[in-house]
Amino acid sequence: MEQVAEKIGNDLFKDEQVIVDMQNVTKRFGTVEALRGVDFQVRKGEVRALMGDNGAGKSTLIKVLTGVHTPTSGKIIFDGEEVQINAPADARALGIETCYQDLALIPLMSIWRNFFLGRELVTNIGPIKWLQRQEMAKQCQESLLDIGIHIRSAEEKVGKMSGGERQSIAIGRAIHFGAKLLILDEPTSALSVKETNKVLDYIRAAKERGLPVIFITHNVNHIYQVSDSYTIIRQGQSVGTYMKGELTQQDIADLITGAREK
Amino acid sequence: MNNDSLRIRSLRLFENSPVAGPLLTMIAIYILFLVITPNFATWRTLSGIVTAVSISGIVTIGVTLLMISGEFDLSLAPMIAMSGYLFGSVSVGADSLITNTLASWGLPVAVGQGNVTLAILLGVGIPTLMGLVNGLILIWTNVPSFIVTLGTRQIYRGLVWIVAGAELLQVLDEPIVYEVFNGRFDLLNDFVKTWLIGEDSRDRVNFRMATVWLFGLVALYQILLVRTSFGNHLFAIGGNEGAARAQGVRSTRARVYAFMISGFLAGFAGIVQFSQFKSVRVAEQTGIELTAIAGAVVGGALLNGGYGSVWGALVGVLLISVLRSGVILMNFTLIPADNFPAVVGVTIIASVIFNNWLRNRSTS
Amino acid sequence: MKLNKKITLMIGLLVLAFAAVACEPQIVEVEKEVQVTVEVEKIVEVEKEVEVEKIVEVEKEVEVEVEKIVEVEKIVEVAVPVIVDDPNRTLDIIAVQHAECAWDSFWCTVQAGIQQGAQDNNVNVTILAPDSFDVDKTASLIEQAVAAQPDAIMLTVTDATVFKEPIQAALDLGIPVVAYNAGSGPIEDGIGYLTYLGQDEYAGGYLGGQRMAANGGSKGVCVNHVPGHTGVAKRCAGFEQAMTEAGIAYEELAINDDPSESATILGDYYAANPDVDLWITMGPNGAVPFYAFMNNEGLTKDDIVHGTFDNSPEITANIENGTTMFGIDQQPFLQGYGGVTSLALAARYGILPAGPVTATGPGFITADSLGDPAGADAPMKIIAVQHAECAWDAFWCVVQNGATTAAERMDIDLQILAPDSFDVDATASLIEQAVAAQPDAIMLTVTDAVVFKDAIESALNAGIPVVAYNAGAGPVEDGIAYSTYLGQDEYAGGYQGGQRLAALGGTKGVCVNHAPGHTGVAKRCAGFEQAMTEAGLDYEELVTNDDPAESATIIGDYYNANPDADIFITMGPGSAVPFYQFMDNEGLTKDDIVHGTFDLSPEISANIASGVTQFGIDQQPFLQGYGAVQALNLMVRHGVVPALPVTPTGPGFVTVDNLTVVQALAGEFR
Amino acid sequence: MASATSPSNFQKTRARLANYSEVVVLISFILLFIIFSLTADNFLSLLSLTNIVTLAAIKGIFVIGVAMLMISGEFDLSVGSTLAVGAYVFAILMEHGFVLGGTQILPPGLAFLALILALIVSALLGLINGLIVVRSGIPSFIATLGTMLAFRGIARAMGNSELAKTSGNADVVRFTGEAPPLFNVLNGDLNFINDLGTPAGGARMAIIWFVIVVVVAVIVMRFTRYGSWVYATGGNRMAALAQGVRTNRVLIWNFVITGALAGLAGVVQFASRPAIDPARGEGWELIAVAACVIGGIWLQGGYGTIIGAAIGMLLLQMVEQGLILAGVDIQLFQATIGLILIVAVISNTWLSRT
Repeated sequence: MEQVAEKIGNDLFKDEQVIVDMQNVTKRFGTVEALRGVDFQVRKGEVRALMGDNGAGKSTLIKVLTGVHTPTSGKIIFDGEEVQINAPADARALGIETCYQDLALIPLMSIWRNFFLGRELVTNIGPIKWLQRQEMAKQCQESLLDIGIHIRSAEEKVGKMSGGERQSIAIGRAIHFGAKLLILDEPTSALSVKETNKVLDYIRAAKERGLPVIFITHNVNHIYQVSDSYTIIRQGQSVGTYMKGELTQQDIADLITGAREK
Repeated sequence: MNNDSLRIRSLRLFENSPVAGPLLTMIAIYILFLVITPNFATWRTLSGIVTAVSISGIVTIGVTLLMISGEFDLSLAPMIAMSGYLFGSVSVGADSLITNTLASWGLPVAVGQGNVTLAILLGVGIPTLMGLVNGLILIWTNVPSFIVTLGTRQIYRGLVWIVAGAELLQVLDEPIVYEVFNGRFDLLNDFVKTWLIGEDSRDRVNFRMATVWLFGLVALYQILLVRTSFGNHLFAIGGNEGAARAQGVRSTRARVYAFMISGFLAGFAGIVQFSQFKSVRVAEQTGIELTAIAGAVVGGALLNGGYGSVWGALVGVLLISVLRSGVILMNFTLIPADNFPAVVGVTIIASVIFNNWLRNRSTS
Repeated sequence: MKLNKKITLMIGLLVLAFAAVACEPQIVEVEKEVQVTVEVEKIVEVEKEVEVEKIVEVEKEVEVEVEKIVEVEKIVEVAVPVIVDDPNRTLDIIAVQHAECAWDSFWCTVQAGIQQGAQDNNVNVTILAPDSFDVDKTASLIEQAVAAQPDAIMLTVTDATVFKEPIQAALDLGIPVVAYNAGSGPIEDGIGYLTYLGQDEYAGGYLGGQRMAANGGSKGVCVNHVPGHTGVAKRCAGFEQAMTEAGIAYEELAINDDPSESATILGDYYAANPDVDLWITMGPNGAVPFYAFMNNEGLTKDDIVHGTFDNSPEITANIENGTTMFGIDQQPFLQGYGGVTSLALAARYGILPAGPVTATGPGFITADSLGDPAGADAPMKIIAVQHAECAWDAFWCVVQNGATTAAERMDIDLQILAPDSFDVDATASLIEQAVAAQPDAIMLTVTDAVVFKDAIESALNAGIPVVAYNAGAGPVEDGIAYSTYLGQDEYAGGYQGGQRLAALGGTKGVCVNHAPGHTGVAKRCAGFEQAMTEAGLDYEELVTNDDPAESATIIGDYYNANPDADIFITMGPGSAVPFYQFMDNEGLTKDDIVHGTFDLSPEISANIASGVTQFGIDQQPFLQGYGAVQALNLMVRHGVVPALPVTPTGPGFVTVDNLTVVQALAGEFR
Repeated sequence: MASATSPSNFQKTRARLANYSEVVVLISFILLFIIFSLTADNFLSLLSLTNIVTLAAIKGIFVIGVAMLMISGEFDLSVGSTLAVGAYVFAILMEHGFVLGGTQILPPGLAFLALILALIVSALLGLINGLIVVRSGIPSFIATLGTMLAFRGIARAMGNSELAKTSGNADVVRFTGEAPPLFNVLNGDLNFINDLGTPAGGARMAIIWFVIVVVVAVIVMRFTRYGSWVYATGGNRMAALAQGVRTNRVLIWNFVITGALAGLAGVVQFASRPAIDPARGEGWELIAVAACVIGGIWLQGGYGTIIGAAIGMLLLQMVEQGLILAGVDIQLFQATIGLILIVAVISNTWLSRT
């Protein structure tokens, strides 16, 4: 299987179709090694699932990619160029949009403020950056409508929305700002079945618009519903990357837990 | 949207504005006192209520911004004192350690020769720097701001003591700049006296310039808070810092700015205070931090951050002031003037419960 | 979230509990209304009793002085000395005395005091004395001294009639003059000099009697070997007073200057009155026959208690072996030292002695105090513990200025400790911590004797001398055996201030108190209340705090609720500053309100000048700081103890009439 | 990188030290002790050392309560006010007894009963804090900020009330009678220590009470279920709740304990300085927080020890005494404390960041 992985790694994605290529990334916290030389690539236009047990290192990997953590060693090539991502703002500047499970949105702020947070439309008057409030509310509402989300008013607080709707804002935001890569960190973990399906619809909508998605999940079913391929991480290392349908659910489960050596 | 009932629309008013609840409460209490309290329906009482909050109100603005971003500043009192000493000494060239030191550094001030511009610059500049230090320590060490500012408050107190030469400062001169910052606002006083209450009435009006500054600053910072991206970022940091950072908000920078603003406003309050009393002590305004937090909280700000408004803070301090004047004028044997803080205590708890209830109704 | 019922209930309970406690006075008041008249009478009675005891009995002499002060002020005003241009220059003082070291060892001690005072105060003193006791010659020496135009003159007034003219000549030139060792004070002498430094004879007898009566007894006898001598008569009178207070019988026994005859008289008297167990003698000439009598009768220290005035080798030996409880010392050293100091303070800072007589004795020599003093050059450290400090109250800048000036002049290491804000408990802790530093002496403000008692006693137990300044009531009233209290009689200040204000007419007097819990301030209000009550005016106490803005609002709201309040007295700059702010806020003028205040500050002085404030009650804070350091310096280095439990520094009233003298010095020395 | 797989000895030591939250305060304490011994005259005298312990002990009694509360993730800013109320109850009952409607229900001087009632009242105030925090969900910082003012009002009102009227002196209640034996038990001199040196030491019974409170608290926190519940409540309330920990009950009890200990401290103090004024204990809430934080307790809760807090309080008192003995201006004590506070927290954070 190692060979398969290498084959995929070397042949399939070694072209300009690759949006992000993380090479031999390590990350150490004090004496703990969270990542031990991970290689990870995502192709343009695909939905890639990232799987692994708790503590396997998938969150760390994503946080390295989004600039929350800086890697101890290794190389990140984004859209064909080697990049240094030292802060979330750097990731944003590159076009990497993230929606974390635990820190998604700010409940006490209105929808449009969340939607445009960090990228407000402003008029500069001297050092003061005036918000274009009406414009932002309008754009926000239109943009969400575009991927099929109806909101009553962009002035509503996010805290009033359901979990699925909140994910939709993140996805809509990514599309609106022309992101090159969208990362969803367990977007469905606390949702009802109905809500989950909605979110999966939004992911499809993103893919339809050509936006590559990295989708972290525990749920193998979801992989089969929306993703094109998946990477499995265990103990800080990549076990391998597989195309949809390449492995059985049991295989996947065994790889995740390490019950079967690769 | 247009066919929403009045009830829903008024509810939305509450949910979208932290100020609505406190404002309604304040008006209700004011009217109640108007009805039941002798001597309350006077211009003297009204102007007294407004004047009494000028200094704490200015400080509360900064505290509110900090609280919205989820932070505290317990080190404001020494900043006010520092500003008072610097402004007071330099504005009139008092024979003090400060004046002599600055003069020996070649700055344009000497004993007996005040320098108003320098005085104002120092009065707001040094506290702004102190706020900067607070912010920097906070972001470098990642220690909760409660602890950082508890520490710097002690350090700043020592600093003020040294700068003050261990003495209180008192001046007798009255340069025009004092009038500007906190003289009697006679334009308004005379207007009210002449046109609204009549010259021969026993009623008196005492609006001061500080009130003008207070309302101006409130308006300025309210606009800054809701109409600029900086304000937006403060809400985001306080509401969910991780999410804000993930969206590219430079949270550390915004927080440092918030601490600097808080320092600036404390410095401004120090100037206003000195302009009125022409004296300042090392322990000036001790405890104003908690008063300011109380004002912000009564005005609808959330202790954990992410929610609140500058208007609300103004209403919060005014609400407390209305209660004070009302309670004292009622002349209760049960609450003598020196026991008013107890009323504030109960008010804080009651209004937090009320504000929580309102907010939760509106967000769920 | 719904409002939880329990929370509602709890808040209700909280409010109720609060109300219940606070309502208590209302309920009780209503029930007591019937008895009100009786109550008031009782209170007045009790208060009178206490006051009578306090002032007339314990500090009789002080009360007398207080009454006379107004008179003295008139005289002193004429004789207000010219203040020297540069307070740091070496002053020239001439001392004229009727005797000198060369012919009496007593005078060596006086002159040692003068020399030490000169050294500690940066003063040159020239001592002039005749070859033998010669009143006329002495008067000529005074005239010559005046002609030299020194900065100040000190002299012994052996004959007021003869000396009156030469002294007056000095006063007319603006030269400050004090009398020492011999004299009766400016009032009795009829000459407007500043003060007379000598022993308070009455206090000596009284305080000696108190000490002897402390362990009980059945009868006290004053053994008088110079019947007809007025000074000695005062000693006996004081002793009698102490006996009467302790419920002990008293008798005076006259003896003569023949020791053996006197011993016999004593023996006979004792045989007739075997119940006599407390004996006081008037000096070595009474003590010598007394010891012979004891020897004759085979009496020991277990049978009788003996105390005496003055000192001699024999007396010292008997103090050491316990036969004699104490010798009362008029402290000649202090007469010389204090004379120089008073003059230096008057010439340099316009600080005037508080009373016409400044007691140098009685100083008690006991078995405990016989140890050697440290000596003039011994290094010395004093810790001062204050309840307030310069950084938050202008008044305290003056106190501290006094203390540091004295410390610098006397080469003393002075450390000042104060809490952050008025906090009795924190101050008590500071005292305890100061004791642990084991300084040579401690000076402190006794804001609450009950709270401070243990802490101060720990200092005394560790052998550290302690004096109180600014706040306190003296060792007797505070019940703590510190040496003396330097300050003003707070009750008298409030009372006299109230009288002055009430004389201007009004309806209701308000005592604005910014330091609730401060016993001294409470006394001021009590004195003011007494004056209001006597004038038939209403009275109320208004409590503010140390935040001027808030306090101004509180006063304003109070005034609005009580528009009949028209007499206000404030307790110092801490409440005067907000008070002026309040007047400014309300647009009030001196025609609307009568105002008087304690203490002085530049702002208060300005308001006295403009007529807004009737007076500032001056307790001479500089003198409190300076005097405390000086008293400790004398105790530690020279073995000289303060004479009286209360060393008055005020009250003096600064009004628009005498303001000009004071104003130039306001904020630093006044 | 080799060091990644085999951490250096330094890192190992650091990791090991991180298990002991009191290590920073202990090291600071020892260091400062040595510095003061060398620089401050009379620092090593019996009087100075007993002073430090006695003064620290009185505050230490309620610092222990605050420490337990902080470990469970909450604040109590009202301890100073609670202390004043407790002392007022005790003082009034001792001096005046209890008068209701003109009838003397309790005679003055019933010392033991007064003590019990003072403790009950202060525990009740703690209960009010606890109920407000738990039932309303208001952050304890704000809730106790409110009750701090409200309880102070109760203390003031008690001082003003007819119950406490002394001769004209507003608010202050003094005990003027003969001190009952209970006062000696509460805060009498410990002569067997004091007589060891000259000048005699200043050790008082407060030390014994402090030690008892510390020992009991340490036992509770280390060896009982309640102790682990306290840590769990502060560490992760949701998780603790999920594991069946009655977090609300833990919080309420901690508030009650803190209130009662504050009352005890007030009474102990009154026994040696028998007068109480309305400002008593103002600002002590922050001293308590500072002592706990210096002692290694996390502001967020869940981490720290009782011993750490106790050493923290001793350290604060030692610095004050030491600076006075060294002749440093007392106002700089404040600045020193601020500095120590920040440095201690940074060190604690650094240690625990493994």
